[in-house]
Amino acid sequence: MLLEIEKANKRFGGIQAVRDCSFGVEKGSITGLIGPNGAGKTTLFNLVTGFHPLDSGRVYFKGEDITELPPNEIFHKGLFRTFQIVRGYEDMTVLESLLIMPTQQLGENFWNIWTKGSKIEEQEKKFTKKAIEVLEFFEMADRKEELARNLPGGEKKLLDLGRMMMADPELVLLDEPGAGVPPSLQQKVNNYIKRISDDKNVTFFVVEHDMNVIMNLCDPIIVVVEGTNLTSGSPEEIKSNQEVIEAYLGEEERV
Amino acid sequence: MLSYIASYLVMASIYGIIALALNFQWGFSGLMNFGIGASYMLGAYSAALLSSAPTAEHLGGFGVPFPLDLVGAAIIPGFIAFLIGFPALKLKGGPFAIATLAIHEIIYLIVHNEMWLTNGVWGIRDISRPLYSQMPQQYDFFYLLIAGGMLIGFYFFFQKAVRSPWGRVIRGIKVDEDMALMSGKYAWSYKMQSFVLGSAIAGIAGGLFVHYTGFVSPTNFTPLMATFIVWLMVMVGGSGNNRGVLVGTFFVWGVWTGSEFLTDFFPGSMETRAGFMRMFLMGIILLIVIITRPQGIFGKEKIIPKYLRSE
Amino acid sequence: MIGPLVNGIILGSIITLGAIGVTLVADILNFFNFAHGAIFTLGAYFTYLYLNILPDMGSMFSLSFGGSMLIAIVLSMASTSVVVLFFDKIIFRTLRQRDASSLFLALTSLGLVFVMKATISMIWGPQVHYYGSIQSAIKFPLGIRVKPDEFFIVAASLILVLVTYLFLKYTRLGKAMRATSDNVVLAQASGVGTEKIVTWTWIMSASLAALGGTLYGIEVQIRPTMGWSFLIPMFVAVIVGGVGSFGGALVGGMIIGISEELITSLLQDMFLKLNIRVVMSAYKPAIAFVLIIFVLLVRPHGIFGRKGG
Amino acid sequence: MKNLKIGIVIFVLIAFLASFAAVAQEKQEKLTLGALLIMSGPLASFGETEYNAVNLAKEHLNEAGGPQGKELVVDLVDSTTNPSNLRDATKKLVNVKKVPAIVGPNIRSDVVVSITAPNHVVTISPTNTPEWVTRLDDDDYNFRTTVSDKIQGQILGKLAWERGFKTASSIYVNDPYGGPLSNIACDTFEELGGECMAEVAYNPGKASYKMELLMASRGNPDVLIMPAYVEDGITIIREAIAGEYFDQFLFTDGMFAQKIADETGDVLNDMYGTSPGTSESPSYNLYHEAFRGKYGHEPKAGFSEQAYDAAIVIGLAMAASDPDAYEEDPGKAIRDNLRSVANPPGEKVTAGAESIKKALELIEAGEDINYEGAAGSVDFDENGDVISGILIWKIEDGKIKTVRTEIPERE
Repeated sequence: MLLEIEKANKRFGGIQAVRDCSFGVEKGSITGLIGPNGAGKTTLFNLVTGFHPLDSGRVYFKGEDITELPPNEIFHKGLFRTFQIVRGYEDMTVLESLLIMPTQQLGENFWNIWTKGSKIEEQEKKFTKKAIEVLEFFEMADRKEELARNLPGGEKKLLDLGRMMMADPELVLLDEPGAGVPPSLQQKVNNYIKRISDDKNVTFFVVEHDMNVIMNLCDPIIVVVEGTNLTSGSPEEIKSNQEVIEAYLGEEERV
Repeated sequence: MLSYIASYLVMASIYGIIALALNFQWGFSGLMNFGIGASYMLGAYSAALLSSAPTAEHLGGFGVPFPLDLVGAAIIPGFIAFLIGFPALKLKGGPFAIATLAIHEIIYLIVHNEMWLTNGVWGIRDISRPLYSQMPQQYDFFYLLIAGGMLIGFYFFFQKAVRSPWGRVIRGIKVDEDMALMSGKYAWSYKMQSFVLGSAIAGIAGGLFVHYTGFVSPTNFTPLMATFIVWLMVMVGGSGNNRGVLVGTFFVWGVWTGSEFLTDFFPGSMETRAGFMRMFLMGIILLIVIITRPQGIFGKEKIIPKYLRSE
Repeated sequence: MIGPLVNGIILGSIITLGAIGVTLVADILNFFNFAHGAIFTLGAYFTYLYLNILPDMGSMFSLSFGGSMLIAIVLSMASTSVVVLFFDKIIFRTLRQRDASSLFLALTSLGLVFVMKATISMIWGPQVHYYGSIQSAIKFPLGIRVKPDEFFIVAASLILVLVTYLFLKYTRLGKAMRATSDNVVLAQASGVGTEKIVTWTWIMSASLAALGGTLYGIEVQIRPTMGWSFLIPMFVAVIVGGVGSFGGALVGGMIIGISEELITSLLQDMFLKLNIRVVMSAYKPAIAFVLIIFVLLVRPHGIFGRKGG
Repeated sequence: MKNLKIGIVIFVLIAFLASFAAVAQEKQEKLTLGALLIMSGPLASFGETEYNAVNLAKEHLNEAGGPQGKELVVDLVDSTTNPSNLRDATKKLVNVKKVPAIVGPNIRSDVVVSITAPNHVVTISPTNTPEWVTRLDDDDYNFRTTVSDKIQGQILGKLAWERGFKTASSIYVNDPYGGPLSNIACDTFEELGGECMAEVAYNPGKASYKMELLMASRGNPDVLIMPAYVEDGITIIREAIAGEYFDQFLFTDGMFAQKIADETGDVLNDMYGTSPGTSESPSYNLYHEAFRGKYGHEPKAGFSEQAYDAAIVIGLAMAASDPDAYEEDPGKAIRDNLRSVANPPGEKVTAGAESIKKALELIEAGEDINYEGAAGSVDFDENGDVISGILIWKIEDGKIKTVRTEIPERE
């Protein structure tokens, strides 16, 4: 198991958002996480990545306890996440929002700017080259000077993936890669995810509301309902699972 | 008249340095610092106390010579900003602004009341003015070289800083702090660095101010004169654009200085209220800019990474 | 110690009136309104204006004013609301349509402060004004001195706070306003238009501020800078109580009012005993700030803050 | 595109500044006198009255034909109580309006002198009473027509004792004026046998002064001594009466304004105060007569006599200057002639239109004159200070009245 969640609990005010939730993500897989609205999917992501503290329970990454770590340190362990609404540094150019990603940049220290100019320059050239390669991989090289906010929805998602590639993580948490992407482009995004998973041996953990997207992309799939995991299995198993169907139907009745 | 214009330019340069510092904090780092004037005040008093001759009236008498005491004028406000940062940076947006405004008020109160420290409302007189005795008549022109030079220096300093990888992280945090965290950047540390750096540089502007006027008192640093007008300069020029901020500074300070002459157009009975006319004018300029050009005269600058251009 | 406590309650009830307005705007319109202090001042000056126009109706009970004051207060609340709605129409609505950030809105309101303050100073002059003559205090046991006017101040604040509370809790409009702050979708479902909610938010916020300003004018005096000095206590009350919480504004306002008076006088006593020359009253505004740090370290979202994370 | 924008902004700016400057420089054939007075803030009522007095002096000088036969005009700038505004205002008078002499400033001569003295501009403050003004490094360009606080403080302490008070407290404005005055008054009071129970500083512009009153009233002193300014002083008095902290007050020159009686009802009847000035000289009477004649009422605040004297001696010094010397360096010419018109020896002249006319005629004839002002004899010593009397005033039937003058002995 690359990522393991053990009996996670989280309360917001009077609402038990996550209840005794336990599951794991296998190395090299593209694991999906589905559930009806308000089932606590995004909350689980926030708990894993350190944005919210857990009330009780543990989170292990590569066997290491990361429960108490802040997001930036979790990132350095090799775990990357995207956000539901693409928020990718909107006021920065595409290229800059990629350049920000690499770790151990000399120039990120204030004093080094003034003392280690030439070394920083070297690094910058290296990272710029890498960023261009990433953009070429996504066929977006002509967008490099565009402001991120001006990109169409699908390309924003690709930029997110691009940022991930700059960081070379081991595990990527994708929060709704389908949101805001026109259906025609969705397959393209999915293909990129699969290609990255295969080529670079990156593990993906995907939260998605849209059943079609997830059935296409993920195996296995974990189902969460009302803050606790209901079941897990291959897409076929999930499709035919009576409990899952009820949970989704129940939701529709409520709305 | 010429020396009047020179003195206008000197003050505009000093304000320009504060505006650059604030633009760094707000325009690039997203810190809504309503206490920038407090750093300016602390810098002014640090320089005054460090350089003044020994006196029984207040602390001071360290006799630090001119360029060196500016270092003190940077370190002291910077260090105080560092201490304030611990509680204040827990807050974001509006509450952060309110907290910094409250700190501004408190520092003002201390400077205003603690005679032993700052000589209170009396202010500090006879602060050394470098080379003043050599050219009392041309002093404005001479000081313009110092203040203007510093302004240009800080302009390039900030231009380089925001374009560096360090500045990139700072700008990234402004756009999206969660995202920056999830990119492995320790956002708090960068915000603190920005807060301290901006405050220290506003402090240097304070030091330049006291050596120009030779005199300092708490009333130089009311919220209007020390904070609001700087915000106006940044907003008019375009936050997040150093060149725009410089133009904004010279424009706003020009209107402020020029509107002093408005009194000439008022009948005698209304002259006394002309002062409020200027305050009104400042507010109106801000509102007009916000409604017609929310991004300021220049708007935000699009920063293209340096090494892309050379290719 | 009881003297400062009484002063604190009076001050606290005035801060509360302002704080409710700040919290409503912060919650529903989603920004911290720095112009609230100027609105507070404007209300006090409108009352002053109407008081001079209206015929003197003598004084009621043992108060220093009479029926004309009550009419003036109502007129002042209405006029202040009209002015504020005017600013909303020409400024804030444009920004709302543009989807401006809340920091941008806050900054705009700061610009408005200077326009309003300057206008008030130009019309009424920078000097201090009074509504009426000096009123002597009634002496109670334990050395408490209370002016009859001060009973009126506390009573009027409490009544208006209660009315506002009932309005928000039981009327359709009030419920819609509370819903807006929680969830825009829910608010639209309630069938009350957003612009109507915005309008009423401003009206309530401005009216309470105008009353607060007037009560403060009765207690002390009116001057163009009065609102600015109240701004930080009002904001701190909101943050301490929890943004968007009605009860929080009430409790926060009282806490600020009472602690400012009590703590300053306690510390002053202490310094006198230790023979240290410090004019504590000069540091009164600092109390509010120390309080805000303390509360935020213990409860980051205020005493009644709702947001969990 | 960007350069165009910069160009437009700079152009607008220069046009803006230039148009104002053009307006400011048109007065050529006239002699100008600057007035740097507080026209807004807690001391505005003083500035207004002093401006009236300066205008009266201008009228008297012009009716007599004007200094050097030219018309005298007054350029008023609001100095406000804020030192940074004061600096700007001074710069405007010195560098743009190029006045050779200024009546003012009201406070903070130190700020002004650092600009005026190097530019050879004479300043005569009608009000700035602190002792340190004497010691300013001013190249002899700074004068004042009011006496130092030291003397007023002593008279104030003496007055408290004479009025029969045994214990006193003071609430003073926390600035270069209030503190020393309170200290000296308390010292004198204690030397005479009284007890000063507390001296409490207050900061101007606050809404309430209950805390200060609470501290000052500990031990129930007989009287509250108030070296304060009008606006805040009224607040303090109202709160003192309402809370029954005090019912007896003693005031200083900062409170010497009709407004304090108008805003507090009749509770202040029979309260006393001090202020630099004299009330018993013929010059004083002539001045007040002229003031009433022009404005229809008595001066509404103190120090108008000093302002009148300052404007008159500047005008006389202009008249006494050698035209060539004046052409070359008007400020220096005025400075060099001030003592010759204000100090003995010479024929004594007083305030009032006729007397000023006579004075100009005497100067024309090459005679030496000695101006005896409305506020005192206006004899400048080597520091530019004068020694004159301290006025005792009281409130009677809601009106401020002068009682008598204490003339201090020369030290």
